[in-house]
Amino acid sequence: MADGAPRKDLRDTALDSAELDRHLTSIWHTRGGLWAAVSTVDHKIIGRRYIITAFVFLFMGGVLSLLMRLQLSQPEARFIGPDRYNQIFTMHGTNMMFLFAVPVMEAMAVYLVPLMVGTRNIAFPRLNAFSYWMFLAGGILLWVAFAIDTGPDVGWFAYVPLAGPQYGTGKRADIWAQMITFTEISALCVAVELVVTIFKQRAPGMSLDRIPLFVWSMLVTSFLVILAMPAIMIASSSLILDRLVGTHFFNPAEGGDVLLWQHLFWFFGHPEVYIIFLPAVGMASTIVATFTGRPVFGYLAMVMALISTGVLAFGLWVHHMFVAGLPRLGESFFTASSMAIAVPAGLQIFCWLATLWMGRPVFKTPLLFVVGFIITFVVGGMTGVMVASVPFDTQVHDTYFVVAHFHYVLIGGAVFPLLGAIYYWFPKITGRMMSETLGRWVFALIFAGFHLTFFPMHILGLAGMPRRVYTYQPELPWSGLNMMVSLSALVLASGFLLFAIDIFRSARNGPAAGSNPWGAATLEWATASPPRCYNFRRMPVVYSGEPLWTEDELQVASGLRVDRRELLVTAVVAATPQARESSVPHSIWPLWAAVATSIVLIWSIFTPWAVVWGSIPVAVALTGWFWPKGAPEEES
Amino acid sequence: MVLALLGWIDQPRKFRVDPAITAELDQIRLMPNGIGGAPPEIDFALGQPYENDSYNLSQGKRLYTWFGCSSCHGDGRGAAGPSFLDGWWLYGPEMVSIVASIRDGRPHGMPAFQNRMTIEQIWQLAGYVQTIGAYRAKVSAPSRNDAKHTRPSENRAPAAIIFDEGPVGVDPEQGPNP
Amino acid sequence: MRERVVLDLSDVTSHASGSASPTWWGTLAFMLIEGTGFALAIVIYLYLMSLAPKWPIATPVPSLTAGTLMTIVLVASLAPNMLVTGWAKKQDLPKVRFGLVVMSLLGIVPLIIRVFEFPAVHVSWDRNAYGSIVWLMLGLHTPHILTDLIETLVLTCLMFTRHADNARRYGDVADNAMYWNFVVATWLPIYACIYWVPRL
Amino acid sequence: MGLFAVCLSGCNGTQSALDVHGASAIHLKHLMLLVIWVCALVWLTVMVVLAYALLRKRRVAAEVNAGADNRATVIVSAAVGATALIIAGLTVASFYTTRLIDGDGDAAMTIAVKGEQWWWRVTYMRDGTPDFETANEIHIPVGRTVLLQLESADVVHSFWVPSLAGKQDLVPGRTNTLALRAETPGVYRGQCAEFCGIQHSHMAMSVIADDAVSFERWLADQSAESLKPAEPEATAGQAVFLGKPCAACHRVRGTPSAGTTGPDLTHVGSRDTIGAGLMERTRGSLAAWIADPQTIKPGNNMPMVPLTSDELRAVSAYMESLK
Repeated sequence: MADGAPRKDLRDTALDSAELDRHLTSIWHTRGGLWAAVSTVDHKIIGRRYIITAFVFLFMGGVLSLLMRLQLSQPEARFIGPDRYNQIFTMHGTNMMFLFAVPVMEAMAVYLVPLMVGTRNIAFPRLNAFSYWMFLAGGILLWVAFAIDTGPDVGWFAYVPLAGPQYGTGKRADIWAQMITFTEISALCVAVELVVTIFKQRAPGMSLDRIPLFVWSMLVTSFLVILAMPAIMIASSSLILDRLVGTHFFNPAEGGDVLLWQHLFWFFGHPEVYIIFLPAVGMASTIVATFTGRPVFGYLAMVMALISTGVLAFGLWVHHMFVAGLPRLGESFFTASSMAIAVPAGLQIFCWLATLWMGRPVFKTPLLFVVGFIITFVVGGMTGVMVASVPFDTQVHDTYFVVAHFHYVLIGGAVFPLLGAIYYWFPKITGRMMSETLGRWVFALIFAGFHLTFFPMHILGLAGMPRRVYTYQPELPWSGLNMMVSLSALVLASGFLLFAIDIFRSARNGPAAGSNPWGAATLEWATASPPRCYNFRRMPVVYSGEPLWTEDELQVASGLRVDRRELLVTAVVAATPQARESSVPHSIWPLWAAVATSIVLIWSIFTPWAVVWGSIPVAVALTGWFWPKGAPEEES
Repeated sequence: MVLALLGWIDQPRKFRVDPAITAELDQIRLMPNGIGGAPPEIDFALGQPYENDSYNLSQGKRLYTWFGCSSCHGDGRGAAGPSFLDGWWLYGPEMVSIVASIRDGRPHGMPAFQNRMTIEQIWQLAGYVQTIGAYRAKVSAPSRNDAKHTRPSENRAPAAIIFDEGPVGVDPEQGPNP
Repeated sequence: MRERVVLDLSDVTSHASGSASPTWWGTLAFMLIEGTGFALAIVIYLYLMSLAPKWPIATPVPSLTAGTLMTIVLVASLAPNMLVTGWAKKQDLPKVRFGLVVMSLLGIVPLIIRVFEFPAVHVSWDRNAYGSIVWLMLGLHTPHILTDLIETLVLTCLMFTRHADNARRYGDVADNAMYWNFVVATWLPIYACIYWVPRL
Repeated sequence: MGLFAVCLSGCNGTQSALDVHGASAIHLKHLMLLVIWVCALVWLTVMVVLAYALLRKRRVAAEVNAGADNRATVIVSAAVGATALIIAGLTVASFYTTRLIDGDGDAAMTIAVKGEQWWWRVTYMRDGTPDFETANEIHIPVGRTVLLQLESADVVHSFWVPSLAGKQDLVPGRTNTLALRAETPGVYRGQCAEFCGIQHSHMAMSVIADDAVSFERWLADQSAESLKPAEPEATAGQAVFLGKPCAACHRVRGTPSAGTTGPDLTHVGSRDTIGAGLMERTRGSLAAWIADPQTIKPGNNMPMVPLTSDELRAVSAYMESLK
C-alpha cells in the first residue's frame, strides 16, 4: 500500500471507478514472487491451480489407460506383467476418481461459484488454500509410490481381504488408504466452503429461486460430499488400523466382517458417482441456457431433480453388492431404489430437450459437448437401469459391460459437460477465446473415439470378459474387439491431445474475449475477463435469475469499506444484506498446516505414534493460522 | 528422502528367480558346530530380499501355515518345538542358521525340509521365522492374519510385547544346548 | 457493463454474529461431517453386534464407573458453557475470560477420566472386532475433546491479549462454545452404545 | 443401440451370457433381451426428439411465450410419467426373473467349491460328507439341479459360468450357494469375476455337463484311488513326485503323498486343462508347467522345483498316466 494507504473506514460510495479500482487492487492483489504465490487465498488463483492440477492428473491417468489398452490389444500379450498391470488399473481408477473427477468439479466451483453468486472471495479462503495443498500432497504421494513400484494394486475399491493385512503385502494398500485421507480432507474442506459461500455470500436479491443452476448443483454436491465422505474416511482408517495395529474390523475369525468394508465403501462410493455427475448437470444446464438464449425450462423441476437425486444417492449402495450373497429381499429394495433414480435423471433430460426445442440453439463447441453428453449419458443411464436389476446384474457385474457402463456415465455424463464447460468458461478465466475450429475437431475426435472405444466393451462383457484381467487366452473370442478398442483408444487420446494443444495455443494467442463473449445471463459475465482480483468493483444486486438478460445495467450496492477486504453477508433464504463481513488476507499458515498434516498422514503409514507426535506441529500451524496478526480484516 | 524411504519399503516384486540364483542360494557355509556361518554372496548381491522384502516375508508366512510349522512351533511361541519369541535362538538368529535348520533339520525332532520345499521357499520361510522373533519390527514385516488372534502380529514386534512370558514350550529334552 | 447503484450498505453492521455469520455455518458444517462419522461408527457397532452370536465377544460388559462419571462431567460442563456463550454475546470481557479459564479446566477433566475408560471396557483393540469398534469409538471422541480443549486454551490466551475486545473474538468464543455442546451431544449416544447396549 | 442388438444376436462363445445352456441363464437371457430392447427403444425415441429439437426450422420470432411453456410442461410431465411406468415395468420383470431363478428348489447333489488364489478346489459330497476332491473342472449331470456351496480360502472370488447362471461371490467367512442346471450336455467355461490378486486373469474353471450314464461313470472313476503306474517311465515319475517337493503340496490318493495346499492330482490325467483353465492338458504342457510355472503364470503359488530333464519327463509321464 505504498501509494497512500487509504484512511480508515474509507467507503466506496464517493469514489469514482478508477480510484475505486486502485484501492481495491491494493488490498486484494496477490503480489509476484514465490512466497506471495504460496500464501495467496484468492479463490481464482487457487481455483485455476486446482483445475490445472486436476487436468494434469487426467492426462497421467489417460496415459495409464493407453498402457492397459496396449497390454490388452492381444491375447496373452507380455508388454506389462500382471503385478504392474494391477498397479496400473488401480492407479487409473484411483487417480481418475479421487485426483481428477471430484477435485476438478470442486475446482471449477472454487473458481466459478463466488463469481456466479456475486461475491469477492470464497468463504474461508485459507481453508481453500489448505485444501489445495492437501490435494496436491495426496496426488504426489500416490504417484511417487507408483513411480517406485509401490503403487496400490488392489483395485480402486480395495476390497478386503485382498487389501487387508494378510493379502495386501507391503505398504501399497496403506498408500491407497492414506491417499484417500488426503483427498477426502481436501474435498470436505471445499464442500464446507461452497455450502457457506452459497448460503451466506450471495448477492443481495439472489433468493433461492434465482440461484444459477450450476450453483444449485454444487450446493447439492457439497452436501453429498459432507454426508458421504465420512464413510470412506472411517473405512480407510479402519483398514489402516487393521493393517497397522491389528484391529479386527474385517477379520471374520474374530467377529469382523468382509462385507462391512463393501457396505462402508459403497455407502460412499455410490454418492461419489453423483458427486461427479451433479456438477456436470449444472454445467450442462448453464451451457444449454446460454446457447439457446433462454432460461432452462423447468427451473424448479431441475432443482427438485438435483435434490432428489442427491437424496436417492444414499439409498443405492447395495447395488454394487448384488452378487455378494445378501438376502434377496434387501436386494429387491435396492433394485427398486436404483431404478427410481432414473426418474429424476429422465426429468432433467426432458427439461433440456424442451429448452433446446423452444430455444434457438447456437452450435458452438460447448453446446456440441452438451449434445454429445445427452446422447452418451442416456446410453449410460439405460445400462444403469440394466445393472440395477439384480438378475441382470448377476451376468454383467464385474465384467467389461460394467466398465463400459461407468465410462459412459463418467466420461459421457461428466467429462463431456466438463470439456464443454472449459470451452465455455475459458474466456472468463483467461480473457481469451479458444479456437472454434479446433474445438469442433476436439469434439468430433473425442465423441467418435469414445464410442468406438467403449461401446464394444458392452459386447465384450456380455461375451464373458471379466474386468481387471491383465490378459486373456487366445481361444476366447475377445481378441478382435479388444484390438478394435485399443485402436479406438488412440482416436480418443488424440482428441484429448488436440484439446491440450488448443488450451496452450489459446491461452497464449487466443483472440481477446471481452467480458461476456457468449451473451450469457449469469453474474460471472458481468465482470472483466479475467476477473480482477476483487471480482466485482461494487457488489452486484440481482432482481432475476438471469440478471444480465433482464437488465441493461449492472445493479450494484455501495457503502463497503475499501481499506480492508470487505464483502457482503446475506440471509440464507432471501439473500437480504446482513453484514459487511471482512475476508481474511493472504497467509502462509495454510501451507504450513498442510505440510504438517501431510507429515502426520504419511508417517502414520509406518507407526501409530506418528499421530501423537505429528499432531504437535499441526496444532502449532493451526494456532498460527488463526492467531490475529493485527490486520484490519481481523477486527470487527 | 521420501523417495529413498519409499524405495526401501518395497522393491519390485520378483516372482521368478533364475535357477542359477536359486542354486547359489543353496551354497551356505555353516560353521562346524552348526551355529552361524556365511550366507551366500548372492544374498547380498540381491539386497537380502528374504529378510527385507514384504512379498517374500508374507510368502514365508503362508509357507509357515502350509508346511505345518505351527504343529510344533505354534504361533511362534513354541509347543513341542522351541519358541521363536523368547530370545533364545538355539543356533543363532542369522538367516544361514535358520535356513540350515529348515533345510537339513536339527537334532531332537526338527525334520529336514530339503525334499519338501525348494531352496527359495526355505529362504522365504527363514526370513519370516526371523521376523517373528525380531525385537524391533521390520517395516516390511507382515500384519495379522485373517484368523484367530493369538498374539500380536509380526509388524508389531510380538517378541518385544510378550517377552515377559520368558522361554516357553521348550521341550525339556531339547535343552539349551543342541 | 455500466453500473447503477441501487442499494446503500453503509449502515449495515460490519460483523455478522450468531447464525448470520459464515463462521457459525462453517462450524455447523464441520459438525455435520463429524456427526456423520460418529453415526457411522455407531452403525458399525450395531452391525458387528448383529453378526456376533454373543455380544460383547468373549469379554465382560464394560464397567460403568468411568464412563458414567465422564457423562456427568460433560453434561455438567454444559452449564458454564451456556454462561460463556451468553457473556460472549454481551461482549463482557472479564466474565468471558473467567468462563474460558473454567472451560479450559473442564476440558482437562474429561481427558483424565478418559484414561480410565479404556481399561474399563475390559478388551484391547486387537483382541476381537468388539474391542476394535469400542476403541474406535472412544478413539474418535477423544480427539474431539482434545481439539476443543486446545482451541479453548488458545482462545483463553487470546482473550488476555490486546486482540481480545472485539466482536469477532466474541464470535469465536461463542462458536467454540457451540462446538463444545456438540462434543457433549455426540458423547451421549456413544456412551449409551458402549455401556448400555451390551447390557440390553 | 440397434447395432448393439444385432451384435448381441450374433454373439456366441464358450463363455458368453448370451450363448445359454443353463436354466437360470436362459431366464436371464430373456430378461436381458427384454430390458435391452426396451432401453434401445427409449434411447432411440429420445434421440429422435433431440435431433428434431436441434434441427427443426424455427419461425423468425420464436419468443418465449406462455402457451409454448404450458405445452412443454404437459409433455415433460407425460414423459416423466412414462419413464416411471417403464421403470416400474422393468422392476417387475426383474423381480419375476428373480423368482423364476430362485424357484429351482430341491437339488440333486451338493458340491463344495472353494476359491483359492488362483484355482478352484472342488469337493464332491456324498451324504453330507466329503467324498473326493478335484480341481477346476466340475462335472454335473445334465438336466438336474446341482447346488454349489461357495466358500473362499483367502480373498473374495466370484464364481461365474455365464452360459449356465449368473455369478455369485465367494466371501471369506461366509457360505454362499448357487444352483446350476445345465439343459444340454457340453463344456461350459467360466472364470473368477472378482479381482483376487495377481493371477485373477488365470483363474478359470469349466463345468462339464454329462448325461446320466457318463456322469455316474465319471463319479465312480474319480472316487477311486489312483492307478499304479504301468509303464516304467511313469513309475520313475512317481518316485520323483514322492521324493521331491511336489508331494508336500499335492495329493495323489493311493500314494503316501498327502499335501493339501495345491490341487488334488489323483486323476489329473483325466482333466481337460491344467493351471486353472490355463492350458490344454497334454504331456508337453504338463512338462512345461512343472518346469517353469512362474513364467507361465507369474506370481502363482507353485514353486519352480529344480528337476533334471529326465526327472521332468518322468514326472510328466506319471501325471499323464493319472487317468
